[in-house]
Amino acid sequence: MPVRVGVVVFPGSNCDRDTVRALDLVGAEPVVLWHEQASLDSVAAVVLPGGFAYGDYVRAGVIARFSPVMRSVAEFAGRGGLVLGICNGFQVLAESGLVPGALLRNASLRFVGHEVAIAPVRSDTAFTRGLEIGRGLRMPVAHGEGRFYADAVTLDALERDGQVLFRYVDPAGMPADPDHLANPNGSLRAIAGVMNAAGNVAGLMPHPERAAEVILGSDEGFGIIRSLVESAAQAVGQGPAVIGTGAR
Amino acid sequence: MTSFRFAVNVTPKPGILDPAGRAVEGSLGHLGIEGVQDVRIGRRAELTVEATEVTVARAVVERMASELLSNPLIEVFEIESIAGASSATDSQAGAD
Amino acid sequence: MTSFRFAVNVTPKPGILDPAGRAVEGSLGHLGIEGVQDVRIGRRAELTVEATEVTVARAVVERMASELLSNPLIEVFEIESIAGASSATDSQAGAD
Amino acid sequence: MSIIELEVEPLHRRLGVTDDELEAIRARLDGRDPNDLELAMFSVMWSEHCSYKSSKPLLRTLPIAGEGVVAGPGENAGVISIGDGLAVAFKIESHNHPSAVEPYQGAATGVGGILRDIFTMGARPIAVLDALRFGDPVDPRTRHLVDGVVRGVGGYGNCVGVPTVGGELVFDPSYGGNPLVNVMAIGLLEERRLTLAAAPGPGNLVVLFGSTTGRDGIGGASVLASATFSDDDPSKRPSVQVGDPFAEKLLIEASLELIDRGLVEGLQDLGAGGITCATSETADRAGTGILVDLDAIPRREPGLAPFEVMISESQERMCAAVLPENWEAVREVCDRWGLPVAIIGRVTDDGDIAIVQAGQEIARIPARALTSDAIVHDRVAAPPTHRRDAPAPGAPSEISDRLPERGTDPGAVLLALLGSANLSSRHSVFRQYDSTVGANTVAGPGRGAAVLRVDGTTKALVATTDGNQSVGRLDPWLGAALSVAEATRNVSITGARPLGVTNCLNYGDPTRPEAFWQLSEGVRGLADACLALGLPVTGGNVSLYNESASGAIAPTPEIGVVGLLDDIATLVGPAFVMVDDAILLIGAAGPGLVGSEYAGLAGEATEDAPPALDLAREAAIQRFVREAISRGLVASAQDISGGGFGVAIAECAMWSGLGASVRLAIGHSPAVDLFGESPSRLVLTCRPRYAAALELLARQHGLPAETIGSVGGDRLRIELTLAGATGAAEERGGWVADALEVPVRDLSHVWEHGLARALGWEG
Ligand SMILES: Nc1ncnc2c1ncn2[C@@H]1O[C@H](COP(=O)(O)OP(=O)(O)O)[C@@H](O)[C@H]1O
Ligand SMILES: [Mg+2]
Repeated sequence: MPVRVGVVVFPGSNCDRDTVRALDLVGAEPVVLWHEQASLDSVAAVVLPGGFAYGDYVRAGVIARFSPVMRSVAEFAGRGGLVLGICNGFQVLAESGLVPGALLRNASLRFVGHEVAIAPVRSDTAFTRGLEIGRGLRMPVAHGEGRFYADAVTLDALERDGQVLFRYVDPAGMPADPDHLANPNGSLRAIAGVMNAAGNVAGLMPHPERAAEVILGSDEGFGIIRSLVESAAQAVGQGPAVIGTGAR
Repeated sequence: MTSFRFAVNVTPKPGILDPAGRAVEGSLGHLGIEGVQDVRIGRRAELTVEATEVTVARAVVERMASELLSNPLIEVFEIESIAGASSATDSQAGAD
Repeated sequence: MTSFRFAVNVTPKPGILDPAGRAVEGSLGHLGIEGVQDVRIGRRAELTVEATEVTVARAVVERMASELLSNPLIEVFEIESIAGASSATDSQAGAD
Repeated sequence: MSIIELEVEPLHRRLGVTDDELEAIRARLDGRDPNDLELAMFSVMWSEHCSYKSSKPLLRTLPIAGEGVVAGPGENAGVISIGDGLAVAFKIESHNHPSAVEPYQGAATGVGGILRDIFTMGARPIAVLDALRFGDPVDPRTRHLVDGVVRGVGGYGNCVGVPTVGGELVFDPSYGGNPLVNVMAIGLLEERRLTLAAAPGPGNLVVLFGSTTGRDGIGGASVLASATFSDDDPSKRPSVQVGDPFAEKLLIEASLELIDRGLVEGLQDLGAGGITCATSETADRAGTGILVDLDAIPRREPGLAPFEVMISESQERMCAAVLPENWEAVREVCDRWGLPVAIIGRVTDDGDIAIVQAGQEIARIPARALTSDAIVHDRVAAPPTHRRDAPAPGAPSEISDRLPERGTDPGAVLLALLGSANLSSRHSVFRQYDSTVGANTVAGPGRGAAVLRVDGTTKALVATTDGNQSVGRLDPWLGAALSVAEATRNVSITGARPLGVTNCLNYGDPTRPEAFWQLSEGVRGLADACLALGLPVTGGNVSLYNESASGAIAPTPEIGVVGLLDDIATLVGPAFVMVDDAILLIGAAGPGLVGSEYAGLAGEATEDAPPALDLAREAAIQRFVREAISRGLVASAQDISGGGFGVAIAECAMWSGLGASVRLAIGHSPAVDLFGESPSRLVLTCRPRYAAALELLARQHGLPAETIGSVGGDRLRIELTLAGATGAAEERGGWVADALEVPVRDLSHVWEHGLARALGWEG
């Protein structure tokens, strides 16, 4: 039986259908979760997809944070449930305090929509299992507020505790400085994705679900979706053991 | 009930890079303006609260400001009482 | 020269659709907040102007507000004098 | 009391209604005078924008029949069947004047408006293309407009989650005071969900949902679209329409759900003319009337006058005809999506739009008087006294080489062209757009036509927009026909079969005989080209009065084409594919440099003419390339257009990172053969063993074809030979010797930075 993975739909979500499709490709059973519902319909993992929830008015992700479904997602995460936020979903998680840091307006003050490369920092998390550390994965970014920010003390702690999941890398494979083109939004320490201390909630700005098929220009995002689904299956006893979860 | 109108001013925390402020500073040359510094760009929300008294109303604004209108990691806010909410609607209050 | 600090509050013109304000109002139910109306979301800029006197400084802010910080077709602005620009820098002024 | 207080001019004139038109209005009201509200309604509906009063007779001459056409002109968007029970809806529309006033909101609401035309038909929008034209990129005013328009297109499209996959950005001095913002949208629908904009069934409810009604764009339809836009008359500026893409996203989902569940009998978006337009058009199409209860219309602010409510252009609203028993379900859907909804009237059988306020009837107009029976003007057309016609096909020419190409390094010319404002990469613009949301984008902006897979099938849709103002200003027939040729060619070179044409006719003041002549010639060119290529025109839009203090724009018919590729596995792109592949040139360069980017750089010879277009050859070359691709012979296919052969092959090289070495036979002059923009030519590559077969196939289609070199190395090398040159060409001597040789890296460098430099976005 395929593992059930929830995809939350807020008013203004616009990558929900793409995410459902990518989960389908990986062999999961996508379950659409409406923002007004409090029940998570016994899914094994939750994805908060990209888009402009509530128009992203005021600050990206902030209004969505108060919807009934997010209360349940926070509880689910508190019990160790797997949650992945992509783009706007990452912004919602950060605004909710479920992952560390904040996503500020892009340094260029412009929306960025193009392909980037992100490299996994670890290969032993629920979201990056089986990926090659440091190897750039090509996928699109599409956002106006994606500059990862945390104060220096927090950044040091995130790095030390292994909570940095992905970094933007330049063509040579090196983490891209905030003012380098390969860092699309000016993120500090080239951070493209982070997770919480427990290792079960993660967010990233680029769109792996749009890079899951060769015909779309890249299938290098597939592994991230697959990792989530495998970890979810393992969590509900339907799959192989997770190599390791949680922070170091 | 009385109507109170407030403004919430949200500005980037000191020390946080403010590219919008920098962009404004950068464009002053084109306008031929000199002597302007430390430009910070933030948000302003104006809203009306119906409440029995001003302290109750202000508490509501306080909550909105801290939970919705600003992000404490990156922003600070201050609340202003402003004119405009043609104060009391007492006659209607009586009808409640 | 003296430093003067100002704030420019930019808000949507009355009658102009304010989608952000509407979205905030629409979300208050989820926050359990009642009695809040007429939310308007705008921008706030804070800046320091070096000038010989306050009227000169204000004229500069006036220009920035109308030409750079607001769009007269859809927004209105108001200028406030605010504290913060640790007032006079007279000793430096003497050095000029 | 008058709506607008009488000053010197009588009210009707102030609303843009002429004395003759007022007479015509009286005739449609059985001789009585319209009251002020009725007059305001007529003024918006009889504007150029809503009534097409100057262009209607011309538009009737366009070919509209075609294979698979399910809905054509007259509906909100054209719809063509693509098999598997699916159909594609597409349309292009302008938002020129609003964008000139407020570039961000003008462009944003332009995107919103054309998207509504698509989902009104029951189609889910899957792509946007933005065709933009501005004045001199160095002018600060242009830079302000470009920045605002680009942010506006992105701000709206990105938020609603429809990818912006293509478009155009062209600079030409004629747009200095009047930019063009044309937006095309494409949607996909199950054919059985096709929904028409009609209000059938007397007794049905008329339901308005979406945003509330405010004062936005009051007078927009009448004042903005039908009076010459003038910079220095702020009193004529209507209040700006502000877009809310978040509301639009909800509107899309709610509308599609209503259609999917069969809850609406007809659906119409609200655009220009607001409620007046939506009610009168839907009633007229169904042969019914509508009784509007003014008090039931949800408002954003108090104090709106009846005329303001009736003609407001508040965005993100839809109007539906609903069976009474479906009302509760309709309301539930709108509530769930957080959209205000109200019953604002009823369908009647008297054929009138009647408006009731507080129980009193305050207006009554036959619906058809506002729409299908609106006034039509016979405008006068007169060609200008000075014209430059294209030479007849095959006519001898010794005029097009009097340009300063002699002694000039052709590589330097190529680099200048590649770095120019019009030919350099547009990535600094389209990187501000989300081009991949929806996960269907196979080829996004930047390299020829956009390609979108049709999920769940093996098919793909291919789309592009094209316009040609620089030839159009000299010969408006040719400008239009060339635009159709180029747009369809761009689709055909992917292997896809063009399905149909949508168009936006951007012209000047039709009461000026020369402008009206340009419009009539443009429509004639459009019709001739579509007939020759066997394509239907499925819809479009007309934007007139594109004039400013600095003059009229060059006539600009903007052409949008959608094509269908049956098997996406056969898709061919423009970039070189493999080292050692053979490079073929199909077609032959014709004389004439006027209107080319090269001439823009080098200066135009006064006696030169634009290049000729042979529509039969154009049709043949497109048939040929589609056949060659379907036979699997072609590795890459690129068409020759802006910047000529040199720019075309440079793009093949830059986009692949592979060099090439070719020998180009000079038939006319180096400038014409290298940089001339005569149409109906292609650069193809194929595996070497297929080259002979490709040449043969081309000849069978009556096309010149020659293998000119091969792919490889890291430089682009073009040797110019005299083969085929006439004695006259030899006489001019001296210019044949220099080969063009530039590292591909250098080509890419200037190409990538050109636009950002031209706009001052980059030092
Ligand atoms: N240049 C044109 N070519 C073909 N059809 C056109 C053209 N201009 C307008 N039309 C058609 O006339 C009808 C009315 O256009 P318009 O008022 O712009 O529609 P809407 O209000 O739905 O945007 C549409 O069906 C449109 O396709
Ligand atoms: Mg329409």
